[in-house]
Amino acid sequence: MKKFINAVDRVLTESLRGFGAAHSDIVRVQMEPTFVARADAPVKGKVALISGGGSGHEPLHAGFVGRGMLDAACPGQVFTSCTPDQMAAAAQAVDGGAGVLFIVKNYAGDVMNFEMAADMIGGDQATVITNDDVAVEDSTYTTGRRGVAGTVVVEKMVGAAADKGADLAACKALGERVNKATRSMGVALTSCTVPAAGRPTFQLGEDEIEMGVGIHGEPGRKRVKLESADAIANTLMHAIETDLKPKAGAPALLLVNGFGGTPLMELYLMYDAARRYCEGRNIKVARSLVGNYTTSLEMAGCSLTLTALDDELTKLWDHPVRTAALRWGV
Amino acid sequence: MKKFINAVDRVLTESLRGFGAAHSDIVRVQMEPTFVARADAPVKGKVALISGGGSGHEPLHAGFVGRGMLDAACPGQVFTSCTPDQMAAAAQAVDGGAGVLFIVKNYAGDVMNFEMAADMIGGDQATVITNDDVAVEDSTYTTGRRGVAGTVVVEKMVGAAADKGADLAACKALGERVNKATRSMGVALTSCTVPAAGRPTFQLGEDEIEMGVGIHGEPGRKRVKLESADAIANTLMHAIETDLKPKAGAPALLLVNGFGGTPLMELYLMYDAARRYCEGRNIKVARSLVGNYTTSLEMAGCSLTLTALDDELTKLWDHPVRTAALRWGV
Amino acid sequence: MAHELTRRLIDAAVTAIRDHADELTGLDQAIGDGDHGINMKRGFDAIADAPELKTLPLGDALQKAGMTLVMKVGGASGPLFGSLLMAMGKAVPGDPTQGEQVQAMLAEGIAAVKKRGKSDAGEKTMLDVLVPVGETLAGELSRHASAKETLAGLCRAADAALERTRPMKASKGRASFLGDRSIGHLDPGARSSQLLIHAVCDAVAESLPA
Amino acid sequence: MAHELTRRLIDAAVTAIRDHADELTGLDQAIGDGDHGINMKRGFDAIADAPELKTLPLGDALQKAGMTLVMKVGGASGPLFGSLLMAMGKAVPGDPTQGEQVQAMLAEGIAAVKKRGKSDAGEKTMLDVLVPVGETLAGELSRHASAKETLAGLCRAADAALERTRPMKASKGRASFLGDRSIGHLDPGARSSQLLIHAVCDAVAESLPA
Ligand SMILES: Nc1ncnc2c1ncn2[C@@H]1O[C@H](COP(=O)(O)OP(=O)(O)O)[C@@H](O)[C@H]1O
Ligand SMILES: Nc1ncnc2c1ncn2[C@@H]1O[C@H](COP(=O)(O)OP(=O)(O)O)[C@@H](O)[C@H]1O
Ligand SMILES: [Mg+2]
Ligand SMILES: [Mg+2]
Ligand SMILES: [Mg+2]
Ligand SMILES: [Mg+2]
Repeated sequence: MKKFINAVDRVLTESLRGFGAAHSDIVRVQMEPTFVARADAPVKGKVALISGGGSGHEPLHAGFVGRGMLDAACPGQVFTSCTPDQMAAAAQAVDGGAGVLFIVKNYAGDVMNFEMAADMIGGDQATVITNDDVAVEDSTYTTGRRGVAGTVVVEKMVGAAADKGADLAACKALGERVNKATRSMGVALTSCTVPAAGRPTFQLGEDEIEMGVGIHGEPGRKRVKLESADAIANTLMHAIETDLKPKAGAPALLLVNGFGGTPLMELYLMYDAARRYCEGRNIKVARSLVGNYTTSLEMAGCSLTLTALDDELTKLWDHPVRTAALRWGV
Repeated sequence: MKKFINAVDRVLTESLRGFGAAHSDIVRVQMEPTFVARADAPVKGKVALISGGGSGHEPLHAGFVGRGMLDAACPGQVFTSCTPDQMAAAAQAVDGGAGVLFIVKNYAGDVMNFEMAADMIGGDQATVITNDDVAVEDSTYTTGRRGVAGTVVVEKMVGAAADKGADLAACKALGERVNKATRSMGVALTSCTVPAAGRPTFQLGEDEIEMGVGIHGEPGRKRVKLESADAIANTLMHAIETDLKPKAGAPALLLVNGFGGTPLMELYLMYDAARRYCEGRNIKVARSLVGNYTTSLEMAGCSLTLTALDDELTKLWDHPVRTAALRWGV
Repeated sequence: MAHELTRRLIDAAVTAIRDHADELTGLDQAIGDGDHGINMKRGFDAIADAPELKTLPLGDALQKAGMTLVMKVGGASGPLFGSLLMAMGKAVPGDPTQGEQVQAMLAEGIAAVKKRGKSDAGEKTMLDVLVPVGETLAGELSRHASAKETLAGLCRAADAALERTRPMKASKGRASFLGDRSIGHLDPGARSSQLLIHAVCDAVAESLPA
Repeated sequence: MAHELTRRLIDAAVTAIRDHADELTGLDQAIGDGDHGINMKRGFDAIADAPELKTLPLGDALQKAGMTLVMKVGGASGPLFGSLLMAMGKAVPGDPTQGEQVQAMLAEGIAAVKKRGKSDAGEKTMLDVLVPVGETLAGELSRHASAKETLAGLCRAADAALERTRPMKASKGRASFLGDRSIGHLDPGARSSQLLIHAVCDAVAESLPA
């Protein structure tokens, strides 16, 4: 394992300390219990948005703390959801009197820890669970679908609504609506290595890719031979489209999310491929985002996300945002 | 080689087409001769800034085209400087009547091609050559130092000056001043693979790193055993400091630049290490930038850059910028 | 004043997890996200780092240990093993001395895991070890087996139950995302449960009058 | 109307570069950025794709081929090989028929490379093949060697000169960043120059009266 680290058990704290120092105009980093909050929190009268989960997905979530998005993020250990005390402490720090909305990716661990936090906190609070990954079959008898890069879209749009003064119930309803309008699927070209594990999470042959991979290097739908970018984009987009069933000609947001180890050059090439797919299927790409937003450490690969837009969602997407990783309009 | 590509000879055009579509609010992409220009170019009465060079360093340079930075970027083939016809066409497209400033990284190929372009163009034009890489010994008898991530700082500050109305001579003088105030050095943990070559540019053992690597995977000062993040940061910062000789207590900009394959988590950890070095040496980190800005495809590793600031440079750094990859204040 | 049984049990559990952390992570790499051993070790290291636990009656120690896991582990295993221990501790305010007390404790613990995990036996999780072990304990008690026999029976039950997770298809936890590809691998949480059962049984066996 | 010599020379040069592109890239991976073969191939592919070149007198064809390299190659080799061919073409308006004309062409080409590259022989570049080959040509002409002998001499000179780049330390181009670590490797541009010399000499030899 070759990484920039001093000691595996200090990776998270040192990295967060660096993050806090580099973005002291936007965030404050609190340790033990650990969370990242808006520098100007609590914002009086605004619904406070809190997300969290395992680390290793940077910039998710700490990179999305700031005006127009999250009020706090709780980083757990690498690929391990945060603990209830972190969430409770964050909630206390950023609650501006209008209640707290937790945005949680659908993993057994994340959900359970947020539930325990909710039990501890009391007060006005609600939860939105994201589950946009179409690689996994949905069923009420299982854990259901994973929450992946679509979570960024939920955080952005609900963040905008909260910034504009929506109340807790409206924020929760909007979060669920955006989540329902959003589907993703990913593919890995290489594995990633959890620092404390010291060896790659999985092994792929020189000509193999993992179709439908999760954001922790979890195996996906199937392992297949490497194909052309167009063929890969078509597979992902087809799965997304089949599930989302967007209205013909309706506008959509297309997000090409890098997993960390894939160069921007290839991400834009995948965007080009996905966009051509959309054009062929009468899906109008009205908004776009290309880059590393929900990563899996240094994994090579990417996910595609499509959100069906309407006027309200488009305006929320365009609303000013000022965070470490996403910034426009301010 | 596992990459998202359709055909090696279409990587560049497909990627650029994607880039142009994803950022159509900011840029226009022109093909054959290929360049990326501000969507609102030419800006009348403003000095036009043009940079360019080999591709594979994204977001450099196309990601820095937009208000407050570049007017145009000329992407060459991967790791191969662009050709004079591209530069000439770009100059013609973005010249707003106040002259054209070329910002060129110091490589034999880049310099020669820009010289040929200058011969072709005529008119008001000047060139700034960046050479911030302290890994390479400087000498008038050699090609001299390479231009690396410090180029971003030059483009940002000169872009701000041009945006504020500085004339061609002032922009050139400023560019040279910023370049002189800027030093960088990098380290690679893995190699990168040029798509058309199909195999890694170099090989590193499981416990080896390349100290002083260039941004094309060129070998650097020496190959050493993997060390702790602190030890690596100290080596890089020491070389930079020794060369730059910043005034005690004076403010500086600290840029931690990822080469493409290193997770953000590790980049912030390196930032933390570099910052602690600065604190120990009485260098005041007044501005910071952490992320992938001058990459080498999927190479794992990073470079550190220090720019000695004064009030003028700090203001230019803070000046609004709106490009695909760097955005604040607008 | 150190509580001898508490101390023995904590030491045995901590040692079992530390010694097998790498293996647990390996199992989780196959059908999860490769952190189970790291998670459990972080939690049990924190327990080891709290010497005051060893001075408490078992019930209180279990509650505190469970809370420590909840606060230090995160992931799925933090709330689940944490709930298990907290519920067991709550069920026995002092020190359990009778088999029936232990059985009641375990039943409460298992119920808490099911509730927290919205899961049950048969879903390829830690419950697939805990539930059969609980049933075995009930069986041994009802046939009035000796303490020694009972402990041996629990270990055998845990071993067999662990092995039975291999052919299962996961329907809860991270492995469920794999669908059929979860088949053919041991469940990491089942393995850590089996390790803990062994550790506990061995520690209790050692404290039995010879 | 195809110019026979032009056609032969273009075909030979294109084939030489295409056949060795991978090797040239490999040499550039060792002390550069691993694109020299890709660059040269892109340039000579573009020359091959311009059939009108083959219909021109050699001087005009060289000028246009040089301009094609400048516009298609980029990097260091684009301007350098481009300048070489453009200057050679300019030096001979029609078709060279005499050794002295060829020598003058080559001298102009080399001068253009030196000027464009701000470099000279001894810096571990293409000039370390071109300059000795130019000197050998002068020598063969002054001792009135036969055309066949001269061509063979040029090839031997190119081979020896290429080999001499191995122990050199680079002071120009990308390899100069390596300092002492550039020692022990052939220079990629020297190798492509030597390949082109061979290709040209072979093509001319074939066109000689038997
Ligand atoms: N809903 C659940 N009910 C019971 N046990 C579960 C559940 N979800 C996960 N587990 C157990 O947790 C184990 C994984 O723990 P761990 O790897 O530490 O957490 P995570 O899955 O969050 O990375 C699984 O092997 C399984 O035994
Ligand atoms: N200043 C120079 N003068 C002469 N030849 C040079 C000079 N710089 C580079 N070269 C030649 O160019 C070759 C490298 O070409 P290439 O790899 O295509 O370009 P780049 O170095 O820009 O990637 C070197 O091997 C060397 O022979
Ligand atoms: Mg986990
Ligand atoms: Mg090159
Ligand atoms: Mg796990
Ligand atoms: Mg090269």
